[in-house]
Amino acid sequence: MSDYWALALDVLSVVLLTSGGAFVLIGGIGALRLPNLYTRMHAASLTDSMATLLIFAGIMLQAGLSLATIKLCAIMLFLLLTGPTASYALANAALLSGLEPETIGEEDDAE
Amino acid sequence: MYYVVSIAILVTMALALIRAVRGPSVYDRVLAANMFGTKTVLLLSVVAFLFGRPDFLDLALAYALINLVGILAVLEFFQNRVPTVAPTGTGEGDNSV
Amino acid sequence: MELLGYYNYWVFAIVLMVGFYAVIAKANLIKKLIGLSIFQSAVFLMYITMDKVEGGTAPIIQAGVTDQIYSNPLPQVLILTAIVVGVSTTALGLAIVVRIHETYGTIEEDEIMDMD
Amino acid sequence: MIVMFAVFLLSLLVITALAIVQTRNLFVAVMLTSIFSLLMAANFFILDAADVALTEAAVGAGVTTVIFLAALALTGERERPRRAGIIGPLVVVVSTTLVLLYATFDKPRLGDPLAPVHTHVAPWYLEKTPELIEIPNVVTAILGSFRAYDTLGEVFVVFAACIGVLFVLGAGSKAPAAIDGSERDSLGLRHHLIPQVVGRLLIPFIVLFGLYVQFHGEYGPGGGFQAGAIIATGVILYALIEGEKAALRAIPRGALLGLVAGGAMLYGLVGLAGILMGGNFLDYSVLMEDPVKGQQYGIILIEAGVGMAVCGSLLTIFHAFAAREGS
Repeated sequence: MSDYWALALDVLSVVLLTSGGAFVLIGGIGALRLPNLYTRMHAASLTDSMATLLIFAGIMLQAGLSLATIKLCAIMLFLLLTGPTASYALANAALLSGLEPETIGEEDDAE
Repeated sequence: MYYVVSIAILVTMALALIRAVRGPSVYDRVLAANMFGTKTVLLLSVVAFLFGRPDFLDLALAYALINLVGILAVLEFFQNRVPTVAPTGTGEGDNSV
Repeated sequence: MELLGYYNYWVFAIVLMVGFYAVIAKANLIKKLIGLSIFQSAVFLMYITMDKVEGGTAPIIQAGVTDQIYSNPLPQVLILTAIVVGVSTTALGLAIVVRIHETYGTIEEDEIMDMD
Repeated sequence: MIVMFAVFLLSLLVITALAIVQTRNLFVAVMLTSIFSLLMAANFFILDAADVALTEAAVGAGVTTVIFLAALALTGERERPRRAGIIGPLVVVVSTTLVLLYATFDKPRLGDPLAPVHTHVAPWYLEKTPELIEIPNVVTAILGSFRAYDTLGEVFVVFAACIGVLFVLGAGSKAPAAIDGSERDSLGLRHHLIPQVVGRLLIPFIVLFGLYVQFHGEYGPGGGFQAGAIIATGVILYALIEGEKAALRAIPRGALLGLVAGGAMLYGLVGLAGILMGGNFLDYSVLMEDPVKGQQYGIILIEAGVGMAVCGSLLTIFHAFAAREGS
């Protein structure tokens, strides 16, 4: 019985980790490919929330009940708190300096 | 399977770095830097388990707590500058470098 | 695979010289300081590269684990303190740059040279 | 596999360094520097240096960015092209790189257990730490006890840098700064509700984590340097969301200077106590009846001194820059 249980947990954690990895990758590609800042931010926030949840849930299942799990919980909570705040701060800073959400193709004269 | 996740995270870090190098606006760089930060937290957590030394999660915890400070400093940097440089939000030419 | 063992040192050499290039080829004083901190990070990287022992783990002795190889703790101690010292000395450099900007109105080296 | 990770991360490091030097916008350079720092930390971690990675995290993620941004706000962020040519520097740099690359082939391979570094004192440290000091973290043992002179010197360098910044920028004027400027700056991010709520929530945890790192440094990665930087980051976060003035009200400048001087002095006094009790300078074995206990207490005390000095210095430096910005 306990063997099956352990196997089920393993499979579940593999599924969680793999889908977390997939979400990270999708977010990364989105942050690179989408046309303007605000859409890119949307893609980046995907990796902050969904991928974080999935990956940490996957690791926690592997770690079992230990101090590590508590730390993982804390890291996850802090990431979930700070991720959206960082997005807010960034969007606010961009908007404050006059970058309109519709604007596309900002020229880069830094190059 | 930790390897699969680590590779996904590493590739995403590379993508974020490309975004940071290419820009085009400064905010894209900030976005990329922030994304890089969260990816580092994920990578460090996964690698800690890969090494079999989960007590090193402290490092990921430190980043999870502190990363916000940098980006809030960026917000304050722009907020303090905007009123003097672009009173009506027309200073795009100056800001979106 | 044998050559990969030197990869860290190559990265060290390249990053070191990239930082050095910023110091000697850029006129902007803040850019010079950024170059200096890159230079410094390259040195950190070299020291930490030397601490690695094959099959080793971080030098925090695990209770009840015998026959574990630990990496060399000594370079870590040197670099650990150097990082904090590095940021405070960089801050000192930046403070001087800020004062130069107040006095000369610019932080470009060649413009400052012209004024003197 | 881990080796491939390291190679990948190091390649990213080179790209980042090149991008930092290439960009003409200093703000972008600072953002890339923060990425550079994250990459360094990840590399340190993969190279088994957890303590160093934690230090890089504590310093690079918050303090460095904040101080660089403060300096940029005071000086401007555009870099003008240099008039002198770049051919000369390029020749120097390329030739030196080639010489260095040639020299690397004389170095021992990464991870070679027979490298000279691993055969001299390091095995002694690893062997004697459990016996003489009985703490698991060998890095802390070396930092606090075996090489305490070195650390004392580093603490004094931090102290001196802090004094230097105060000399250069001034310790903050007693007279009120220009009314408009100070009013605006003292606001901080107070009208941004979300950062404020989240920031307030985080500050206690950051400080708590800093204390954990400080006192857990004997058992895991951590110690005074990291803890000082983390706690300083917590206070800087407070200054960012509530305004610099509020942070100065919470921890006045005098208290910060007291922390700096007190930390450095505590370290020195522990050393002198060793002499008074009949041992050598910074020899903690004589502090207690039991030499091992003495070593442990000595390390805890000097780590506290280091933490105080680092935290105080970084905050003093931050306030010195922020006060310039306000005036």
